[in-house]
Formats: sequence, structure tokens, C-alpha cells
Amino acid sequence: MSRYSAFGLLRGAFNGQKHWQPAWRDPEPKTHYDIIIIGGGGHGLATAYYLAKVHGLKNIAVLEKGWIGGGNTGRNTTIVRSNYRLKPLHDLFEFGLKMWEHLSDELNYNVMFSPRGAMFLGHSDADMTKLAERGDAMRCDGIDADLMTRDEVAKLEPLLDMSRSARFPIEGGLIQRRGGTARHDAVAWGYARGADSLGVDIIQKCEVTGFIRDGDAVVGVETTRGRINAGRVGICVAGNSGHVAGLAGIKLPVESQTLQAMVTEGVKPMLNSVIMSQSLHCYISQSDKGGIVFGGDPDNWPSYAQRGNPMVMEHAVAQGLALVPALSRLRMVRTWSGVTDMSFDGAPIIGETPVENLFLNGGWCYGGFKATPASGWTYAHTLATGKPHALNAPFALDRFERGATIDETGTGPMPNSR
Amino acid sequence: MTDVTITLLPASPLHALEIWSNPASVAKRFKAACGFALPATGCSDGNDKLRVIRYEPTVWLVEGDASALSGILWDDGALTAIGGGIVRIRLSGDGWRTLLMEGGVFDAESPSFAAGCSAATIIDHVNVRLHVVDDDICDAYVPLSYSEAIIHFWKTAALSLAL
Amino acid sequence: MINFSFDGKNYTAQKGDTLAAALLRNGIGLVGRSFKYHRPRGIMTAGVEEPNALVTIGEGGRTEPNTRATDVFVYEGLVAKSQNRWPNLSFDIGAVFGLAAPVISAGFYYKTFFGSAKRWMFYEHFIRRAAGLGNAPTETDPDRFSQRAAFCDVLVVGAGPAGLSAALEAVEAGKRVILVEQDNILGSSLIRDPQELDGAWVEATAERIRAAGGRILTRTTASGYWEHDLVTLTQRIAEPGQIPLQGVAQRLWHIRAAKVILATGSIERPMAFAHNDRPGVMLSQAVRTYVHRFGVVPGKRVVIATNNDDAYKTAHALQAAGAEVVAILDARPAPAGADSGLPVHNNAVPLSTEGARHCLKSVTALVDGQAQSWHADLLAVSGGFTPVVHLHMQAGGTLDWNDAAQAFVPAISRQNVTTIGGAADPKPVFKMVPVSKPKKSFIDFQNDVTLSDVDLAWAEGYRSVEHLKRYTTLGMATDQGKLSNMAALGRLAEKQGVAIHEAGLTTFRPPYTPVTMGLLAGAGAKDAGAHVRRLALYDVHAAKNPIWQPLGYWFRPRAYPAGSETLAQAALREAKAVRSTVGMTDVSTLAKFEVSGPDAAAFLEIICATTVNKLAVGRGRYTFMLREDGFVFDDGTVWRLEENRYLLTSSTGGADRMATHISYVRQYLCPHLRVSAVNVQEHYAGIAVAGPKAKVALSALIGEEPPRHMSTVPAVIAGVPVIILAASYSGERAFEIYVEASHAGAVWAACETEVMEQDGALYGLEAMEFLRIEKGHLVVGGEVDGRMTPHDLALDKMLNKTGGYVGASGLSRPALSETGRRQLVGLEAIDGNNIPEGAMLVTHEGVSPQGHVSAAAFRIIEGGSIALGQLTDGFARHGEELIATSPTRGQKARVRVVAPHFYDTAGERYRD
Amino acid sequence: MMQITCPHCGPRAQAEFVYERTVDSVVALDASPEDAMRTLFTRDNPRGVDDEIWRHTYGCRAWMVVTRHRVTNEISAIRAVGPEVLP
Repeated sequence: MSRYSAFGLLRGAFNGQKHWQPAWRDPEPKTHYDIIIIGGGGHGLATAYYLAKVHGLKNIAVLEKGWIGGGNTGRNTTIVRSNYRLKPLHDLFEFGLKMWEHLSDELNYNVMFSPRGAMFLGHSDADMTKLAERGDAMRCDGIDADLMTRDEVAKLEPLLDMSRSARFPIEGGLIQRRGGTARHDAVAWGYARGADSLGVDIIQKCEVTGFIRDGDAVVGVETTRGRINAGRVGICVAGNSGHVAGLAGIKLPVESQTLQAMVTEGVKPMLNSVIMSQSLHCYISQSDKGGIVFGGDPDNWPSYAQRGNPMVMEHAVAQGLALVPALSRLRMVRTWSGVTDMSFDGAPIIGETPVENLFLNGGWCYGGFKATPASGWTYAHTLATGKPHALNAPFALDRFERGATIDETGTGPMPNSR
Repeated sequence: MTDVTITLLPASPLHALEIWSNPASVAKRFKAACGFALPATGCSDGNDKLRVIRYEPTVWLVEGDASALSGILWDDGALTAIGGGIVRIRLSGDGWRTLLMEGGVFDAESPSFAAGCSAATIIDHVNVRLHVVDDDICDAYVPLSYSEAIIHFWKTAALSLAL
Repeated sequence: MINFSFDGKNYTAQKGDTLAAALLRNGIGLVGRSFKYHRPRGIMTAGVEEPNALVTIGEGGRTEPNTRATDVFVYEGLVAKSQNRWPNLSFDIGAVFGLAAPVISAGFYYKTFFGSAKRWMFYEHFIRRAAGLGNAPTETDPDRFSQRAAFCDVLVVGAGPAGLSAALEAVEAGKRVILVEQDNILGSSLIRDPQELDGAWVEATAERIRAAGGRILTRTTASGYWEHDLVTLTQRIAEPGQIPLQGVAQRLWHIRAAKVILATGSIERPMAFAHNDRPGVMLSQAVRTYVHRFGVVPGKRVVIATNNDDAYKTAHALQAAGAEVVAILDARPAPAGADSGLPVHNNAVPLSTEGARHCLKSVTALVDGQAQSWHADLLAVSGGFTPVVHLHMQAGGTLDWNDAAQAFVPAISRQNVTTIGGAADPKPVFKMVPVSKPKKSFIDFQNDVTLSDVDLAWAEGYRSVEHLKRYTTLGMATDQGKLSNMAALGRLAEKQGVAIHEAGLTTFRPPYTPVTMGLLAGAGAKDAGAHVRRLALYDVHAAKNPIWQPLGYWFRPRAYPAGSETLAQAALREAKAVRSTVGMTDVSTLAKFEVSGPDAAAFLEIICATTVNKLAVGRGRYTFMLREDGFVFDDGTVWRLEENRYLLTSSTGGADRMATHISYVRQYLCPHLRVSAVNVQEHYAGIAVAGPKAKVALSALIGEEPPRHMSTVPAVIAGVPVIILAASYSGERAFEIYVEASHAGAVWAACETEVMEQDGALYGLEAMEFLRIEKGHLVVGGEVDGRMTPHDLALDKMLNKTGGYVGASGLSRPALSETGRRQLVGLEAIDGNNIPEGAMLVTHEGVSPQGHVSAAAFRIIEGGSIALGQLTDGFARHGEELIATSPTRGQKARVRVVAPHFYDTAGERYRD
Repeated sequence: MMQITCPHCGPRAQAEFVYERTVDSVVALDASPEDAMRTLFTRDNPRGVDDEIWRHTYGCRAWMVVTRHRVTNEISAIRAVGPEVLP
């Protein structure tokens, strides 16, 4: 693997950048791997990377039905934060956030993690109390969170509508200064390049079509590129979790829904942080290319269509404009949709399944991108040892039947009420 | 061509008539008591004293004097007063159809949505029940709490209908 | 003559000019700067595909950055500014990025700027400033945006000859027809080539369509094709930056069509050769448009490069307009173009252009393998035609490869859509492979992506077309790859050694052209699409100038300050009035359901987790509801008004959710029950009268003995029929009066008179919160947070022992009865500090919390901070001391865990 | 935005409807606790056709079962549910 550096780029100036090698190989699948990860998104690739790097495993494959990073890794709003109210969630995401801070160096691939601050706006005293509660929960567990006054919010984001007559007047905010955004594609590519260099086979255009069983245990997978045997198999396919688990006869507590996001034409810097709201369901940030990236609610009905819905989009834009009126004359240039596996408490599922040697990492709803490093790390631990890491132990699949759900919003099992 | 006038109608007794069993028998008793039939979904019937508009499969909106109904329901249905929560707004002028397309999703411009027709839909986030009174009159029944907002929306939209 | 300005200088335009036409008319060739290298750019097209000529139009809140000069019609006073340049357009410091191009090739960001995240943010600061094209407005948009629905049998997109004919045919067959055209006049290709059909034909056809009832929308773009033949149209009523006549700048149409006909034509392709981005290089059909439509001849000495016949029309048009066509470079071998009477060179492809001071000076081409140059000030290029298949693909359709045209054409349609005209049947072209040096051969002009960037991405393994796009940013600019996609696919295919259609294809998603955000928001931009819900008694409250508090979409009085009282002072005074005399408050927003019928009690015993059927007529009781998973999700009261008629109340915030739940249970789970459950939340306004003098006040109001606690009677107040419920949330003897909302004003006034008679006060939500906390009553959204079981909230003794209610099964899950659960507790401060609401409960500093403060208040009469909270195994920890700490507010209090009732634990105040 | 043909009102915009849950996740009132929790917490969630419960919330407020393909959004059947209805 040729190392990436400014010097390398300078050298390239004299050879037309011809010295760069492919970032990852294009190997033929072997007949057997110790561990197969189904799904070449950020989480799957990160898992493979940590299996090789931390657990020293060498014979690993990532099977991707399309092209790596083509699922939700490439279809999100790139937000990275750990500001959750409930302890199992903020512990997991905080573990990830700490990894983000060094990920570019770790991977020798600039993932452009930009901790410009992730801010929740509060629109009433009640909102501010809820934000304080969230911040206090985080602070007591050693995670940064600061309440902001109206003036501080206005100073950070001068284009917010700070008028008292606004429909959702801004009373203040809660900021996690270490939160921010990252370049989503780079995360997949960086992990892929890192994993590949450690010997992981990344096999694209290889769709898993079935599981090979020996009694109660999974011993391999059928794919569009033939049968591949495996010691352990890890599912890591986001919106397709239900589909792939179904191939093994497992019904999951997830429902796949569409989440759409959009971006405007690029403009000079106008927003400085990631803006979210306690009362509204939109999140706004500005990309390095200048586009305003917008996200809203999921579509709230099941779908695998990867197509959005105009009414949901229009509602998200209305909310955004109510907060930042200056966005009105910008133009939405591109939309995209991801299929999210909405779990029945809003929290991910990482751990064992009822089928021996088969593991699951899914149920990330629409919050998986930020967890990529932590998800990979804990899932790698689980796959390597057969047992969950302390961080993902609360996120076991059997928590639903046991009643130990991790319900951040307190809305219960129906994903459409989340 | 796109004129529309928006006026508030005075409060009137409104009831929800719900039939949970033996609908055909209730309908027979209704016709005997009131002189007209219980209308089909999407339709209204009645007279100046009593008008019945069907918006739901098992529920009719009863406008006016409902006293004749309590005796015919037996154990097959119930009458519940709901008028306090509903504001009646009259849209008059030939522009009412165009107006209803603003912020709407229902085909109020369809020629088949004619006098005696009713429909429930959503306009500018407000659930609205429509009743076509005449070619150039449509009454809207809207929730009291949203009536201010929808009237403001309609009055604003009415300014630029012709564009 | 129309006056407009560009970069502060005044110019004039002709009526009907686009800004691009007007700039060319005034001899302005340099219009903008590219995104990455800040290269000087001119006008390349005459349509929405324009990648280069982006300007900022308008002023103040109407400023529209990144507006294509080819897609704005000049109006009197139009103000245009070039963008992405400093200090000015012809001298732009940012052009140094061009010098660095060999270093900052595709993907260079990924390979450098390592170190800490803070360090990346330092670099990022400069990268962000250099990127981003125009400046966003900073003021609020003064205009409105309309959203309108329409339905039709046939929607025709594109008013060229094919679209006009299709629309006419449909409308004359009696269909409801809508024809949309993105231009401001009809005709499309006929405007560019008016010789092909009688010009009057367009007008006559349009007239026939209108006469037969068809609707024609110009300046309207079909931008999105969604599910079930829903097409969104964006209509410009005013031009960018223009003051709209009736306040509406644009309209978004949601069209539901039974059938959609796409007559969207095609977009001409550029060619890839060195310095093909120079001002003075223009697409051939665009040149013809400027000549024929606008009467503007964009060059005097013109070279034309083509691989098809169409460009010869451009040559003739230019000649007719007095320009000199010095060479036609036809990529096809002889005899293509031989009989055209023009200086045709066959087997000729452009290699590069040369220029000076942002103008084209000469063109070099490879003719039969030999380089040859011509002096020229305009190079018209036609690299073939790309059918506009965006909407077809958005609708889920597939594409076929048309080898003769070297283009993708619509194949299978998934929805009720067909494509006709040039979009279905593009003109044949000669297949070309770029021969020039890849480095300055641009394919994505706006984002400065060259053939060498594609080559680099390929070499580095970014070989799927989606990886290529993302790695190079190709097709990600405001033109959305309309000109670049095919060139990139061609290069990718070349690298792979496969045919273009085997190289892959990116999917098209909405929008076809960028859509103004304000238009998407519509009226919702003002209130986030969430109307405030107005109280029936709004005017009564407003007259008293209360402090308002949002609660869901409602706003309710939070307190009624007297004189200069603060919120806290007013609320305490109001709460004291309730404790000592009497208070009244508006509780109209509570959810209310009237449940009637022989099976009403049975139905309520499914909804409620408590017993109902033992309730006597005229009595009521507290109740709560579980979700199916066993957690408490709402609470309220249930009242038996008559033998078969009940009133159920529940929380304001959960009202809509409860309405849905009740309907689901009734209609889906229990269709056989003889019951009617009607939502009467808004039918009844509610007034609560509470306090030791409440009974006296109520006696005076109703003229009889008021009902005892948890009883109900019908009554009349001020001549208005009401229902009296003797229920208490405050902990005092209290009554809720329900009255038909349209008559609530009179009842409120009568109550207020009587309350004031007893030295009482109005009270708002803040005092209500104080009162209920002191009494230890729950609030949904506070203590009832969706994660608590009946046992956690100490409600389990009230559960219906016979089960049968929703949620009974969920309660049986093991984790719901394990130790270590959060349980409801009371907290009282023991260090004189106020307990911060929302604070964490810790045993000592530095350890993880074991609970939190869900609500905090004061002992209303005696003073002293008290609170309700959730604490791990809290029931067994009464007496324990903890710290309630709020690091984000720098507040803390030492607290003692106590029972969650601070007032009248025996309930003596309810007794008469 | 789909178009859903309400059994009572005819074709209407999806904006008038609210999705509730799939038919296979309806917890019967008399289900055993084990069955109830299995039903509540697991789904077929097929990448294909499923039976879904929708409500015409902003129209006639009736419930219905919509048979829909989750990838193509093709609706192959819709049936009314609820008490007996007068035609």
C-alpha cells in the first residue's frame, strides 16, 4: 500500500499522479474464510479492518452485493455525535466519537472529520430542561455537552431566525463541540483500503443468496459467485437486515423504511455547525463543497425502494426554513434515500443470533453512520470471540423478548412513532 | 373567473351519528323518521332543517335538529354532539375549486365533485371536510383549533389564484 | 429595450432575451469562474444544462446564487453578479488553484491534511471559503411560494413539435390535459429551427389545446417523477430576483396523472479536448438558438466540430447571419458533409484551443492524423445528443443502448409513462474517442473534472461508476452531470475495454433541475408546517396578557402576571391561591373521548389498564393506559355519564396518539363491539376550578350542591349546559367544567366572577405544575416517559386483575420485573439549594447517574425545594441522601429520597 | 407519494393516509404472552409483497389492509376492515 501524504501528491505533480496504486484489490473469492462479513458498507468494512488489525485474523472476506459504500454509508447526512440521553447509547457512540478523532491518521486516509459542533436547538423552557437533562446525563458520564444561551446560539449561527415571534423561537441550545461531520464515502474507502492492506478480501458484486447449515450452525453462504464456507458469518447489511436474516430463517425486530436526505447547490460558508432541533425533525449542516445538507424524518412506512417521497421532503424543508430563513432561495440539487432498518426501540442490535455461528449487526435506524468505528470495533470483538464487548452487550437481539429495550425516545415498539 | 369569498357560518348543532350494527335496519328507520335516506359515502342528503353528510363508512355528520334521531337508533348506534369543535366556513364564488387545490391533495376540480358531494381531505396540514352546496358554494368543516390558520391560508392564497 | 446590470455595469437587453443572450449581445464572453480551479468560463449552452455561466441574480432576500444565465429572462432592473472570484471576474486570485492542478487532482483531499481533527478544521476553513460558488442571501425572503395540486388524464412534458401534437391529440379526444414547458415560450426545437415547421403552427396548436380545455403551463419544469404517476412541477411566476406582481414568486405543482407523455427532447453533448472549457467554445445548437431566437451572433470567425449532421444547420445559420465559417471539423470519414458547400474536413477532431484574455483565438484539430489550426473566435461543438430520460428513470424505467445515436434511450416503463420525439429517438452520430491530452480535457466543466481525473480514479480502483462519480465529484455540480455523464461513461468503458452500456449507469433521482428551497417549503416556511392550535378561549386569555407556553402545537397560558411580577412570582401567587382560596384554569386541551353503546365498558376495559365496569353512573376514577409492550403511555380519568355513555380524558400531548390507538382497537381489533368512541377533544372546552373555596364557588354557579369528589353531574352555568366532573389534579377539592366550546366564553366569565368573589385567582401551567408535583401526580412526558411500567410508577395495585387490557402480555416479560429498574421517588432538598429539574441523581460526584429529576418545584405554602424523580430501585431507598447535579448549569442540591407525595397524603382535602 | 384507493372514498393521495403496522404484527387481544411478544417484536419485513394496515386518517378515518410491494410500491389489493357498513 502506497502511503498517502502531501509529499506523495507533490511527487505526483511530476508524473501526472501515475504512481498511485488501487486502493483495494479485486480478488476472486476463496472457498473458505474464517469469518465472512455480509455487507461492504462502512460498518462491515470497519469490522473487517478491526478483525484484522486488533484480533490478528487473516482469513476474512467482506461480501458486497453491489459496490462498497453504496448503501447507507453513501446515503446519509454525515453527522457524527454522541449526544444521547441513555447511557448504553452515549457510551457506545462516545467510544466511536473518540475513534473518529484519530481515524484519518489511523487509516492514512483523510475522512475529513470536522468537529465543528453538533447543536440541538431548544424552543421553549421545557425543551431547554430536556436538553439540560440530556447534557447532564452525558456530562456525568464524561462526555462533553454545553448548554448555550440564545446569544451564544445567535453568535455561532447568525442566520438562525432568533425572533421571538418565530413559530419555534430559539431559547438556546445544547452543543457537543466535539461532534460534527465527516466525508461519508471516505470512511468506507479508508476502511476498505486499510482492511485490504491487512489481507482482507473485499469482494464486490457478490450477493449472498442463502446460508449453508450444518445442523443448527451456519457453515457458509451461497452467493452469486458460488458457495463460500465460513467459520463465522456476520450480517451487516443495514436496511436489508430483515431480508438477509430471513435467508437464515430469522425474523427480526426491524422494519425497513426509507430515509431521504438532500443537498442544495453550493454556496460560500453560511452555516458553521450541525444544527438539530429538540422540537423539529430536521438536521442541517454545510458540506465542504458548500452545499447545505438536509435530513428529516424517515418516511414512516415500510419500503426498500431507495426512493424518497415529496411530501416528507417538503415537510423537512419547511422545518429547516423556519429555522434558517436565508435558505429560501437556495436550490435543492440532489436527493438520495437510504433503506434504514428501524428497530423496535430505536437502538441498534449487535450480537449473537439464535443460529450458531451467525451474528447480526443492524437495527441502526437512521443513526448508523456516526457509529461506524464503534460498530466495527465491537462487532469485530463479538465475531472474533463469539461474545459481545461490554459496549454492545446491552444491544443483544433478545432484549426485546426480555423487555430490556433501550428506548431513547420512549415511543415504544412501533418504528413509525419514533 | 377565480373569485372566491371566504365567510364564517354561524355555529350550528352538529352531531356524529355512528351505526355499529344492523345498518340496513337503522337506515330503514331513519328514512321513515326523516323522509330521506341515509346518504352513501361521499354524499349528503336532507333539507334546511336537517342535513346529513356522510364522511365515514359508519359515521354521518348531522347538521341541524337531531332530535328525531335518538328514537331510531335502538342499540345499533349512538349520537354524539361534536359541534363545539367544528367551525363551518363557506367558500363562495366560482374560484372555490381552484382555492381548494392550493396546499391540497384532493381533486376538487373534478366535474364529478358536484353539488351534494362530500369529501374529507387534508389541506395545508389541516383535516378539512368539504360539502358542495351548489356550483359556486362549497362549505368546509374544520377543527376549531385550526380554523384561524386555515382561514389565513385561504385568504392569502385567494390573493393570487389567477396566476 | 430592457435595462439590467452585470457586475455593477449597466447594459440593455432586448425583450425576450435570456441573461446569456443579453450578455452575448453586449459582447460579454467571460461570465463566471469554475468551482475548483477558478478557470475563466463563458456561456456554453442556451438551456438548463449550462455548467459555466452561473451568476447571482437579485438583491436582498430575493438573491438567487448560482443562477444559470441561460435560464433567466431579463427584466427591467435585473441585477446580476459574477461569483466565485476575488477581487473581480477577469482577475481572480483563486485562479492559483489552477496552477496547483497537477497536485490537487481527483481525490487529493483524501491523501493529505493528516493530523488531529483540529488541524483538518484549519485546512478546511480555507477549503470551504474557496469552494461554494455564490453567496447565499442573509435576509428573509419577502415573497411567497404556492403549492397546488392538479389532476389530469394526460400530462405532456415538453412543448416541442412532439409534445404539442400529443397534447392536442389527447385534449381533442376529451381528456383532461396539462402541457408543461420549461421555456417561457412554446415550440422548443422549433424556436431554434423555425424553418422546420410553420411558426404559426405552434401558436395555432396551443390555441386549439386551450380551446378544448387543456391547460398549458410555461416556465414550468417537470422536476420530479414520484410514485404512482405523481409529477412535481416547478413554475416560475416571477424570474429570479424579480419582484412578483401578486407576491407569489413560484408555484410547486403536484400533478397526479393517469398517463404521462415525455417529449423532453435531448441535450447536445460537448467533446473532450484540451482547453475545451474556454469562453468561446459553445454547443452547436446553442449557437443556432442565439442566432435564430435572439438574433445574436456569438462569433465572427467560427470553427464547427461535429460528429453528426445537425451541426451543418448551425453553419448555415451562422453564414446567413453574416459570420464566417472557417472550418467544419467532421469526425466522420468522407463523404459526410461533402455536399454542404462548406469548408468541411472529414476525419477531423479538435485537439485543443488557444486563447488570450479569456477569449478564444484559435482551434487546433487533428485532420487525417495531421494537426492543423484555424484562427477563430467561436468554436461550435456537437458531440451527439443525450436524450432527456431523467423523468423516465425517476419513474423506475429502464434504458436501452442505441448504438447509432451512441445514447441511452427509454426501454421499459414501470409507471404509466411513455417517451416520444427526440428523447425516444435521438439522431445518429459517429462514435468518437477522445484523442487529446486528458489533463485539460474537461468533462465536468463546473467541477473541473478532466479525463485525467477519470483515469486516475480508475487506476486507484474507483471503478464502479458510482465510485468514480464520488471520487472525482463528476456530475455532482449544479448541472447534475447533464453534459458530463456520457463522456465519463465513455472513458470508463474505454478503460474497461467494454461497450458503454456495459460500463454501468448512474440512476437519476429528482430533481431534474435544481428546485428553490422556499418553493419546497411553501407556506410551511413560516410555521414549519405546524400550525399553532388555538384555544377556544384564546381571546379571553389574550386580553389578560399571560405568559404563553407551547404544549404540543397548542399555546396555553403559563401564568398571568400581575403588574411587574416575574413568571416565578406570578406562578407562586397563583398556586398559593389554589391552596388557600380558589383558582381557575383552562384545561380545554385535554384529550376527551365520548364512548357510548352497550359495549362501552367492555371497550374501555381494553383501552384502560384499570377496571371500569364497576363504576356507578355518575362516578369517575383515575385510569392509565399501557402500550402493547406493557409500558405506561398515558393516563387520565374515566367517567360514567349515563348507563351506556362514558367520558374518557387523557393527556394533551398524547391526544392524537390516543385517538389513533382508540380507533385502531375499536375498528381493527374489536369491530364486533357495539360501541361508538368519538373524539370530543375540541367539542368541549374545559375549565378547572380548584381550591378550598371551589365548592362554594361552584355551588353559587350551579345553584345546587356540587358533586362529591370523583362524581359527575350535568348542570347549567350562565344558561349553558355543562358537565361537572369533581376531579383534582392540584390536590385540592376541585371541579372540571366541560362546556361546548362555542359557548365557553360565557361559562368562563361566570366562573371568573365567582372565583374572584372568593378572593381567588386565575392560574396557568406553571402553577399547575407546582401543585401537581407537590401532590405527587404524574405527567405524561415527565414521570411517564414511555420507559416506565405500572409498577415503576407505583400504579400496579390499580391494574385490572382480570387482565384483558392492551399491554397485559407485555408486562409479563422478565426484565420488567427485575431489580435495578428506575422507580418513581420523591426528593427533597436538604441543603437549602433548589433541585435543578432534569438533574442527574448520583451517590457522589464522578460516578454514573442512578436516576434523574423529572420535575422540580417548591412546597407552595411552607417553601423548600421538592421534586419527583426516577431512581434505580428507588422504592427501597427512601431516606437515602443523594446529589442532584446538573453540570451543564453548574447547579446541584443535596437531596433526600422520600415518598412522591408532599401534600395531603391522606387525601383529606378532597372531603367536604 | 403513492395513490391509495380507499375502499370507501376511491383513489386518494397518500398524504391522507397513515401507516399503522403490518397484518402479521397485529397482537390479538387473546394472544398468549409469548405469542403476543413474538408478534409484536418480529416481522417478516419482506423485500417484496406484504399486507399492511393503513388508515385513511385525513379522509374517512377508516382502516384497511393494503397489499403492497415494498420495492415497486405496486398495490395489488386493498380491503376494508371494521364494522359492517351501510352501502
